[in-house]
Amino acid sequence: MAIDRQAKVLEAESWGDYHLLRVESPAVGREARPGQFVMIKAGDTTVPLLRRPLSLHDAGPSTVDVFFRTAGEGTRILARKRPGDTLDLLGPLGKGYTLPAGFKGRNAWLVGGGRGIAPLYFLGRELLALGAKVVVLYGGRTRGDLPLVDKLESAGLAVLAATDDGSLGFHGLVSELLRRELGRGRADRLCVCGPDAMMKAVAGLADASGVPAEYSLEAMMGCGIGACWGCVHRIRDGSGDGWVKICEEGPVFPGERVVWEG
Amino acid sequence: MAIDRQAKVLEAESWGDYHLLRVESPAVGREARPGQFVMIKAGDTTVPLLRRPLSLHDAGPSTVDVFFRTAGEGTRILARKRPGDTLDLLGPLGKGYTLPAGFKGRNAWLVGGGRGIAPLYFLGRELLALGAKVVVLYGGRTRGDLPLVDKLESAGLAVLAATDDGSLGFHGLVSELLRRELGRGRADRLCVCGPDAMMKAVAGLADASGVPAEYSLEAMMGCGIGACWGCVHRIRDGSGDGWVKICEEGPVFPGERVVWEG
Amino acid sequence: MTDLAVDLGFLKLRNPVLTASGTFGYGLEFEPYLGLEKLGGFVVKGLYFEPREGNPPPRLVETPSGLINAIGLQGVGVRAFAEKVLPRLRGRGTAVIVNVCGADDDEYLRVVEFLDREEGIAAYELNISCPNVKKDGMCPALFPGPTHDLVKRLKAVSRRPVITKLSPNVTDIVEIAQAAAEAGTDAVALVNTFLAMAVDIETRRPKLTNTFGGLSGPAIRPLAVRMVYQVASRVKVPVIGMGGIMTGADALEFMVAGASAVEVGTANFVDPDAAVRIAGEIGAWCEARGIARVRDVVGTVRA
Amino acid sequence: MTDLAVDLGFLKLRNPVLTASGTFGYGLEFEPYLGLEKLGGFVVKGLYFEPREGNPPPRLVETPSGLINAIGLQGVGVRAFAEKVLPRLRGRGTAVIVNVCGADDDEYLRVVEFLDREEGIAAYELNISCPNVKKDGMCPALFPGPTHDLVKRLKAVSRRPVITKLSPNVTDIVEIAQAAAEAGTDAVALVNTFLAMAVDIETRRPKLTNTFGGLSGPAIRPLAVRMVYQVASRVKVPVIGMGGIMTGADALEFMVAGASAVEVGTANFVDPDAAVRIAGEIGAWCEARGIARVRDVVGTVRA
Ligand SMILES: Cc1cc2nc3c(=O)[nH]c(=O)nc-3n(C[C@H](O)[C@H](O)[C@H](O)COP(=O)(O)OP(=O)(O)OC[C@H]3O[C@@H](n4cnc5c(N)ncnc54)[C@H](O)[C@@H]3O)c2cc1C
Ligand SMILES: Cc1cc2nc3c(=O)[nH]c(=O)nc-3n(C[C@H](O)[C@H](O)[C@H](O)COP(=O)(O)OP(=O)(O)OC[C@H]3O[C@@H](n4cnc5c(N)ncnc54)[C@H](O)[C@@H]3O)c2cc1C
Ligand SMILES: Cc1cc2nc3c(=O)[nH]c(=O)nc-3n(C[C@H](O)[C@H](O)[C@H](O)COP(=O)(O)O)c2cc1C
Ligand SMILES: Cc1cc2nc3c(=O)[nH]c(=O)nc-3n(C[C@H](O)[C@H](O)[C@H](O)COP(=O)(O)O)c2cc1C
Ligand code: FES
Ligand code: FES
Repeated sequence: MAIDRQAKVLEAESWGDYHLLRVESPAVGREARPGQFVMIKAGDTTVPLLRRPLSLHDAGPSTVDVFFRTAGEGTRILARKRPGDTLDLLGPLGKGYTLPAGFKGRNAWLVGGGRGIAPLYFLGRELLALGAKVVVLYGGRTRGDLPLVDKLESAGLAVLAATDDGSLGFHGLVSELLRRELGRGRADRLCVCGPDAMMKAVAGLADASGVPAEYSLEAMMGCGIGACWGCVHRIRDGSGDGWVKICEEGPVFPGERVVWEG
Repeated sequence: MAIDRQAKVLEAESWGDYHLLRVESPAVGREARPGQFVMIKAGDTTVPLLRRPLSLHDAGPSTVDVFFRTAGEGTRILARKRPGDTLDLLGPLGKGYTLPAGFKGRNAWLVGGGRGIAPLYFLGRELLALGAKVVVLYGGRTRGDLPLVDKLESAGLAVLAATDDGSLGFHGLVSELLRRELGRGRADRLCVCGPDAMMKAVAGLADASGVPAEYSLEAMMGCGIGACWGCVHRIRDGSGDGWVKICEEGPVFPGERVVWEG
Repeated sequence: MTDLAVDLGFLKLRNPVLTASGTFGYGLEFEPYLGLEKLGGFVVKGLYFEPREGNPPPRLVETPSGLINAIGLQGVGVRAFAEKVLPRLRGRGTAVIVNVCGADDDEYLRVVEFLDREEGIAAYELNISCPNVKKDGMCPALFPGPTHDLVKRLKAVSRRPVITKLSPNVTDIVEIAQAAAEAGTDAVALVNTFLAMAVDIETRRPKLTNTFGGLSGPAIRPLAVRMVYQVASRVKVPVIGMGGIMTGADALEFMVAGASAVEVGTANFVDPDAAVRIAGEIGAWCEARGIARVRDVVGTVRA
Repeated sequence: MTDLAVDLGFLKLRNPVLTASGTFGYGLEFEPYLGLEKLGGFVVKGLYFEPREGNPPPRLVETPSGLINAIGLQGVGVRAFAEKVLPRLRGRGTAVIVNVCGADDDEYLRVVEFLDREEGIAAYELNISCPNVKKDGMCPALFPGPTHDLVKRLKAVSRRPVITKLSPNVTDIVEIAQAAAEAGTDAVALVNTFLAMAVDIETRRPKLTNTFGGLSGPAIRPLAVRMVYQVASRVKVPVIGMGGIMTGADALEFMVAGASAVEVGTANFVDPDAAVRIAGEIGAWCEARGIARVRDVVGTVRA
């Protein structure tokens, strides 16, 4: 865990509301694991006040990539960053997806919705390196929400796209696509990131089919380092369940530990 | 008076802490008079909250120039503006320097300290156009505070520089330079802009020598349009003296009306 | 097309957006920037009976997302207002509300009695909360008893509706609002500014000559929304909400929390046409959600 | 080299910068980012006798230059604290202050009595102001009587110095501070958070599950500085100031206004090393002005 106040922006790319930034940050990059995140300070005034959490979209020995969708002021400010600008980031934080040993030849299905694809690119490449067979189920409202299809494929990841309006790939929710695929093929593990509703639907299918799954949870985060108790989610452990800080014990949790509210 | 929310930045130049921005704004430029100012919104969050007042450094039928020194967050944000960016400005505001008819052939001495030079370039050129003989007494701590000497001269204005450390021109305060010049030559009018202490010193000399003078006053401004009563300065009028809103009746006042506090 | 009209019972407004006292001058300053008739109404600068000098500068300090002011209620007094200003405000097709001030209860009464003889005023807003006038920031609005007595006396003489404007510098805002309601106020307006201070560490002096001032702007919005919600859900008179409103969404937050109308203050300094822009944003928001009447959103928060 | 040590009478601190309760976890979370021994000290998260679940999320909302929290004082309780946490905090070369909470006066007493048997605690900070625990935000700190009684009872049993932490949600902060002083508190700390609320206009629900929360951050600094100034200039016990401190200059503003030491809260979330950075900035500022001892700036404001 490091604070890198002057990480130089190396690349900045945009597709409509979606943006990718690559920054130079050996301190963060070298320790990064898929599913972990960074806390980024947007702007240098007190508005926005708090850092913003973004998943590691990719990382190398000296670089960190983030991929995000503009939501409000913080992400708008980040979207204006250009090569040569600097970024103030803190990380890598949290615990990522488990990369089980002996996963060689097994089937890992990554399910991502919208901006939820962010951590799955990094994860997919690591799983490939472990010799896993990786399929990415990539969903969004419309084709414009799936800007990374080519990038995923050229990384050697098989992509199945789903759009609510049918403008690209399967016509319907990515969870429906998953239901269809579970009927056709075999998954040894699901790695999921996306809106709560989508993850809940996926969790239903995973439980029904008995496929082990991990979910990357979201919550409003004050600090990202376990100090504010703001980011809690209902999580089971041995003794029962309670409010657990997802920035510390998560954001990735195995399905059996997650209590889906509402 | 207009609100121009999307004034395009045409040019941006910097000399250390001093910066010049030229923006495209027919609405503001066409009505602008020397000594008037604009209120500029720096950034698009609530920090800084208020607009910042900047004098008109120059204006044309379709352009407005401002010249400023970085003081805090607002001016820092403005200093980062680049051609193609936009600026949100309100103006022209206030009453400028009087440009007396029949000033042909008379001697106008403009006295500016540091960032106080800002309005005097615009004023000097207008006075030249009226046929006046214009001398600019331009002071600062060191030569780095006098970035506009060449620009003033190439506009046909005679420049007498003064620096506290003697690194350029007269070694001493610009008010001391003025004292010397008043002994040597003849001024028909003084137009002054700078720190309070400097203006007070100049006022002393102007009164002693009986040269009519106008001063551009500064105050913390909340609105720039006479609505907040924040920008008051002690000003004389027929009935006596009181707190007058300098954004409305000023910022430029004739010496006989200004009550110098402290 | 959403109906933006709101009815305070004693006063119908074209739309829920008023401008806040002391931030909109006497209205005329804003004519180059907006049509006064497009406002729900405006509250003129606080008026004492006699003209007032106000405080020596500096009178303003900017703070994070906020503004501290210690103007000291500089103003022309009722006579000059009635002779020079009021005539120019008549027939503008918008509600003119006068913010009434007083050094003591009697001065409040004299202001109201004087203005009662004038036409072209829709209502009085009693500024019983005046954080930056007296150095210790004490005033009737801090205690239920004095609030009740002053409102009662003014209601007894006034021929016009009375809006009581509350100070947020209290332990229990509901108790004060209740006192004003029991004394017969036609509505309550909240919040006035929060007593604040800033110190210059170099000079070791307060940044305001008056030492204390009143904090306004977005910084205080979460505190103001809380108070509006508490008062609206427990006191029976209409509530006019304010405090840091910069956008239509901010205004709607106050309305959903229980405000029948809102006042826009500091935002007028940043954008002279803010109040009209905000009214437009409220309309567009309702429009997009098929809300027929803006008054239907008032107090709809489910806590 | 400026001497940064400050002496609260009952407690000597290496430098005037403490970290504020609830914003610094149990201290250990910050070890990757700063050396605890570089702090003047730190105040651990509020402790009730029993473990507490806290409120359901969302527990945080960001507002302009501010943060509203309704954590609900989730915590491990005194036993787990004494067994698992405290041993790891001993011998860190910094003052460990425990923020004591209670659902009623008796629970406060039980916490103190329990912790009195443990070593490695420098002082207790009584969190008698707890804006987001009870829905109506009511607690002893809002009234002088209950404040006086609670402090008196705790001083009677405690073997350690007691710092009383005040709520800003009151009409007259001086009156409350005075009550704590008369009851024998060794110091007062102010301010805790301001009772606040934010509403989601789309869902028509409060943004916090708890409806209300406490506002912290730079937005409240001008209100906190005002209160620290009022209390320090009128009450005889040392004042620990806080509220929106992000930089050394902010901390010095509180000290010039009368605070003998400061606590840094929300800033710890933005920069995990903020407190140490701020201590450094205070030192550099004094250094550059030839100030020999930082304690010489305390209360030097001339109003
Ligand atoms: C562990 C984690 C990883 C994330 N990874 C990504 C990612 O890779 N790509 C991406 O596009 N988004 C990601 N998000 C969501 C992202 O943090 C928010 O969209 C962002 O903080 C919004 O900030 P804003 O200022 O642009 O919008 P705001 O105006 O602040 O808020 C817009 C919306 O975003 C939510 N939000 C604001 N601040 C936070 C915060 N600190 N934590 C969580 N939600 C917040 C608000 O509740 C609101 O609903 C992640 C969130 C978490 C918790
Ligand atoms: C009529 C007028 C014309 C001006 N023209 C120029 C100019 O042409 N060039 C130039 O460099 N400066 C000019 N100034 C000063 C300029 O407005 C301030 O330097 C600027 O507002 C500082 O803002 P900031 O956010 O950078 O600094 P801040 O951090 O806000 O403050 C730094 C210093 O500037 C002062 N200041 C901040 N806001 C204002 C404000 N709204 N009005 C006045 N002072 C303020 C503060 O009191 C503080 O001392 C002018 C001021 C006035 C009143
Ligand atoms: C410069 C200034 C002057 C004010 N003068 C008055 C006044 O005369 N009477 C009054 O009742 N409120 C006055 N107020 C308070 C505002 O009317 C309003 O209650 C407060 O600013 C909160 O709203 P805002 O955050 O939108 O500004 C003043 C506020 C400011 C900033
Ligand atoms: C997330 C959070 C949790 C807090 N928990 C406590 C607490 O347990 N006990 C307490 O006395 N104050 C608590 N506070 C208040 C802070 O200690 C501090 O008084 C307040 O935040 C003002 O300081 P700041 O603006 O620097 O944050 C908490 C504040 C925050 C933001
Ligand atoms: S974000 Fe602060 S504890 Fe998780
Ligand atoms: S700046 Fe507001 S009245 Fe002059």
